[in-house]
Amino acid sequence: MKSASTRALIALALGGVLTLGAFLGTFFWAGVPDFGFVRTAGRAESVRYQGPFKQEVAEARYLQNYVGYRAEVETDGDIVQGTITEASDDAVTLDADGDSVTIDAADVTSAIVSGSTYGRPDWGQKIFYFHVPVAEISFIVFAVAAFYSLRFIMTRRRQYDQKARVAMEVTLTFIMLTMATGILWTRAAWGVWWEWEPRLTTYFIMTLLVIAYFVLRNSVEDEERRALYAAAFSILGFIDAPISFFITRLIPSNHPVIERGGLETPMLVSFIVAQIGMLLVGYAIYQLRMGEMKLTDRIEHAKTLLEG
Amino acid sequence: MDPTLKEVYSLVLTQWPLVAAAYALLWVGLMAYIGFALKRMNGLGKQVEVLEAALARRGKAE
Amino acid sequence: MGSEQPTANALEVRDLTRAFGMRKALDGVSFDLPGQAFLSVFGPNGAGKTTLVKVLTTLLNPTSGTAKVLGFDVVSDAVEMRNHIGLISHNPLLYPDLTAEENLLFFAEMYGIEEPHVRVAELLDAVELDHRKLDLTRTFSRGMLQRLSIARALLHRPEVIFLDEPYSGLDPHAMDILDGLIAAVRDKHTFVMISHDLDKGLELCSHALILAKGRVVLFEPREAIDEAVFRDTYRATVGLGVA
Amino acid sequence: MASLSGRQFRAMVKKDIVMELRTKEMIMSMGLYSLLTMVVYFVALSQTGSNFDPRDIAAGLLWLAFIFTSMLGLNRSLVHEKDQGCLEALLLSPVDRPVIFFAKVIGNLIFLLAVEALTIPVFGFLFLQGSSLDIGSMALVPLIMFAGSVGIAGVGTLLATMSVNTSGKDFVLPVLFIPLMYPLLLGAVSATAAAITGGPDAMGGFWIGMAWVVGYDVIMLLASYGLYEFIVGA
Repeated sequence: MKSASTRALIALALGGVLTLGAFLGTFFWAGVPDFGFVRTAGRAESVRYQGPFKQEVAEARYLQNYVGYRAEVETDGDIVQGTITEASDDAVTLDADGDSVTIDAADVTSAIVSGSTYGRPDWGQKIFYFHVPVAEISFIVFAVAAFYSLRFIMTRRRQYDQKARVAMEVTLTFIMLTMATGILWTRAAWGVWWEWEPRLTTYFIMTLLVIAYFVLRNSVEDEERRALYAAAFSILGFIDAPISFFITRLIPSNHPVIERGGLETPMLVSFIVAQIGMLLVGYAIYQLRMGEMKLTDRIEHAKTLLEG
Repeated sequence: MDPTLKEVYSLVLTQWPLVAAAYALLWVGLMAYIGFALKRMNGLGKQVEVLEAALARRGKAE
Repeated sequence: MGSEQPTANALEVRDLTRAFGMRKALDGVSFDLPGQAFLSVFGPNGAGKTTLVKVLTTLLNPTSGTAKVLGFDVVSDAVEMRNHIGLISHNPLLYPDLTAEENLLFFAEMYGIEEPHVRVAELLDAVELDHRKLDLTRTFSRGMLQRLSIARALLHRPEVIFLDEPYSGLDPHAMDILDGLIAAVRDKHTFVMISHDLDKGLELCSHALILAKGRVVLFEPREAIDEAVFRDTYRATVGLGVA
Repeated sequence: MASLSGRQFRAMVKKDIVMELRTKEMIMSMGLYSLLTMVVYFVALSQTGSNFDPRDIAAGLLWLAFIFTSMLGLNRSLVHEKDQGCLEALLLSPVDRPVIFFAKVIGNLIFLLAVEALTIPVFGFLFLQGSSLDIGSMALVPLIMFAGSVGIAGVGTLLATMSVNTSGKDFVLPVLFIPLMYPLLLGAVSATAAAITGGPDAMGGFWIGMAWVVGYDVIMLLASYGLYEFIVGA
C-alpha cells in the first residue's frame, strides 16, 4: 500500500509546484492590471504614475477632502490659486505663495483642484488564480462523490461507499478552503466579510449539505444502512451544486463571472495551470485518505482473523 | 522615502494583505489536513505491521 | 393468485451469501427443506439467523447465491412470492392506534383479499378475539397482540410461515395458546422458526439448522438427530459466536 | 395489478387519516407548535418602530412556521410506522414501494395543508390587522402554499424515513431537511411576498417564484421517488 501514498505525495508535490508557478506567473508574466486609480497632492516617481489630474469641485465644502492639494478657487470674479491648508463646511484657507487667504464657502463660485493620479493595481484579482480552482475542485469532487453514491446504490458494493465517503471528505476540505479564501476576498473587494448574495448563499447551503452528510453518517448504526442513506442524501444534495454553480448567471449577482473569451493568454494559461495543479492536490488528498481507509480495513481483517 | 510615494503605497496596497492571507490560509489548511492524515496513516501502518507479524507467527494466511 | 409451480421442496437455498465489505452475515448457506416441514433455526446472536429470514422473506437481497421459496426466486419473483409467505415476529407488527378489526382489514387490503370482512371475521373468531375487535390494539396484552399478529400473518393463507422468536416476551398461558394455534395449522404449512429456546425448537421441528458466523454448522431432519450430540454442537457454536 | 395498487394506496391513506382523527396527535402538536411560533414572532417583532410594515416580513414568517411545524409532523408520521415494526409488515405485503412512498406523501400533505390552513388566518388575525391587503392577489397564497407543501411532503417523507432509523432522530431531520429545502423556500417566500404585497407589478414576481417552486417539486419528487425504494428496504 506504500505505492498509493507515494503516488499521493508525488501528486501533491506536483500540484503544489504547478499552483505556485501559476500564482507567480500571474504576477510576473500576466502582470498586475490596474483597477481604478488613487490620487495624491504631490508627485512621485512610480511605474503607476498616470499623469496629473484637474477636477472641478461641485460644492465648496467638498474641498475638505483635498487638504494639501493645489486648488484654484474663484470668488466673484477673483481667482485665488494655492495649496489648501484648512477647510471646513463654512470656509477654506489657501496658502497662496506664502500668503494665507481665507474664503467663505458661501462666496466660492467655482473651485478646481489638481494633483497626480496613479493606477491602482488590482491585487484582489489575484485570488482568482487559487480561489476559483479550489471552488471548482469542490464542485468536481462533489460530483465524483455523487457518482460513486449512485454506483453504490446500484451495486451495493462497499468499495463505492468508501470512495463516495472519501470524496465527500475532500469536498468538505475544499469547500472550507473556498469559504476561507472567499471571505478574505470579499473583505478586500467589497469591504465586508460576508454578504447574503446568491452565489455566497447557495455555496453556504452546499457547505451545510456536506456537513449534514457527515452528521447523517455518524447517526446511523448499521453499516450498510448508513452507506445507503448517505448515498441517497448525497445524490439529493448534489442537486444544489449546479444551482450554486449557475446561479450567478441566472440572478443578478455581485459575484464576478468570467466572461466568454474575457481572459488574455497569460492569464488564461496561468489559470489553467492553477486548475490542473489544484486538481492534482485534490487527487493527492483523495488517494491519501483512500490509503488510510484500506489500512483500516486491513487492521479490521487481521483482527478478525486473530480473534476468530 | 519620498512622502508622496509612501502615500501612494499606503493607498494602493490595501488589498494585498488580505490576498496574501487567503493564499497562506489555503496552504496552511491543506498542509495541516495532509499532515494529520499522514500522521494517522503512520500510526495505522505500525498497527498493521504488529497485527500481520502476529498473523505470520500463528501461521495463518491472510 | 398466480400459477403455482409444483415443487417438492418448499425452500431451496443455494450458496446464499449476504455480505457488506468483508463482513459476511451469511456465508455460503445451502440447504433444501421439503414442503410441510418445520425448520428450527438455532444459533448464537449475530450468527445470521435474522438475516437468513430477511433474505427468505424478500426484505433483503442476497449478495450472491440463490434462494427459492415454493419455487419463487426471492429476487426476481419477490412481489409474487410475498403472497405466499407470512411472518410472525416477536414484534406485533400492528398499528396500536387502530382497532383489531381495522388492523386486519388494513392488511387485507394490502394483500388484495376478496371479501375482506368475511375473512377478517373468520380469523378473529379463530384467534378468539372477536369480542375485542372494536378495541384499540394499544389496550391489548402481549398475548392478545401475539394472537392478533398470527391472524394478520394468516390473512392471505400463506403456505410458508416464518416465525422470528415468537415466544419471546410471552407468558406461559400465551405460549400455550400460540402452541395451539401453530398446531392447528401445522400440517398444511411449511414453518421456519428462529429460536433461542432449544427445547421448544426441538420439540416442534421436523428439521433443525444450526448457524454460526453465517455458515451452516448442522442441518439434519429431526429423526437423525441425537439430542446429546446436538446440544453439544449447539453449545460449541454459542461459545464460538461470542467473538 | 393496477387496481390492487390503487386499493393499497387508498387503504394506506385511509389508515393514516383514521389514526390521526383518533389520536389527533399530529394536528394537535403541529397546530399548537405553530401557535407558539406566533407568540415568539410577537416577541421578536415587539421592538419594531411604528413605521414597520408587517406585510414586508409576513411571507418569510409564514414559511418559517410551515417549515418547522412540518418537520414535527413528518417525524411523527414515520415514527408511527416504525413503532411496532409495522413498516416491515407493509414491506412484506405484495405492495410496490412507490405506492408506500406516495401514500405517505399524500398523508403528510393532507395534514400539512390542514395545519397551514389553520395557521394563515391566525397569522393574518394577529399580525396583518390594519394592513391594506389586496384580496385579489391574496387569493393566490393558497396556490403557492400548496405547491410548496408538495415539495415539503415529498422530500420530507424520504428524509423522515431515514431519520427515524438514526440515533437522535429529532436532531438529524432538520440538519438534512433545511438545507435541502433552501431552493424551495427561496421561491415560495418570494412568491408569497408578491401575493401579499399585491398590485400589478407583483404578479410577475409571483409567477417566477411559482415556476421555481414547481420546478423544484418535479425534480425533487422524482429523485425522492427513485431513491425511496432503496431507503425504505434498508
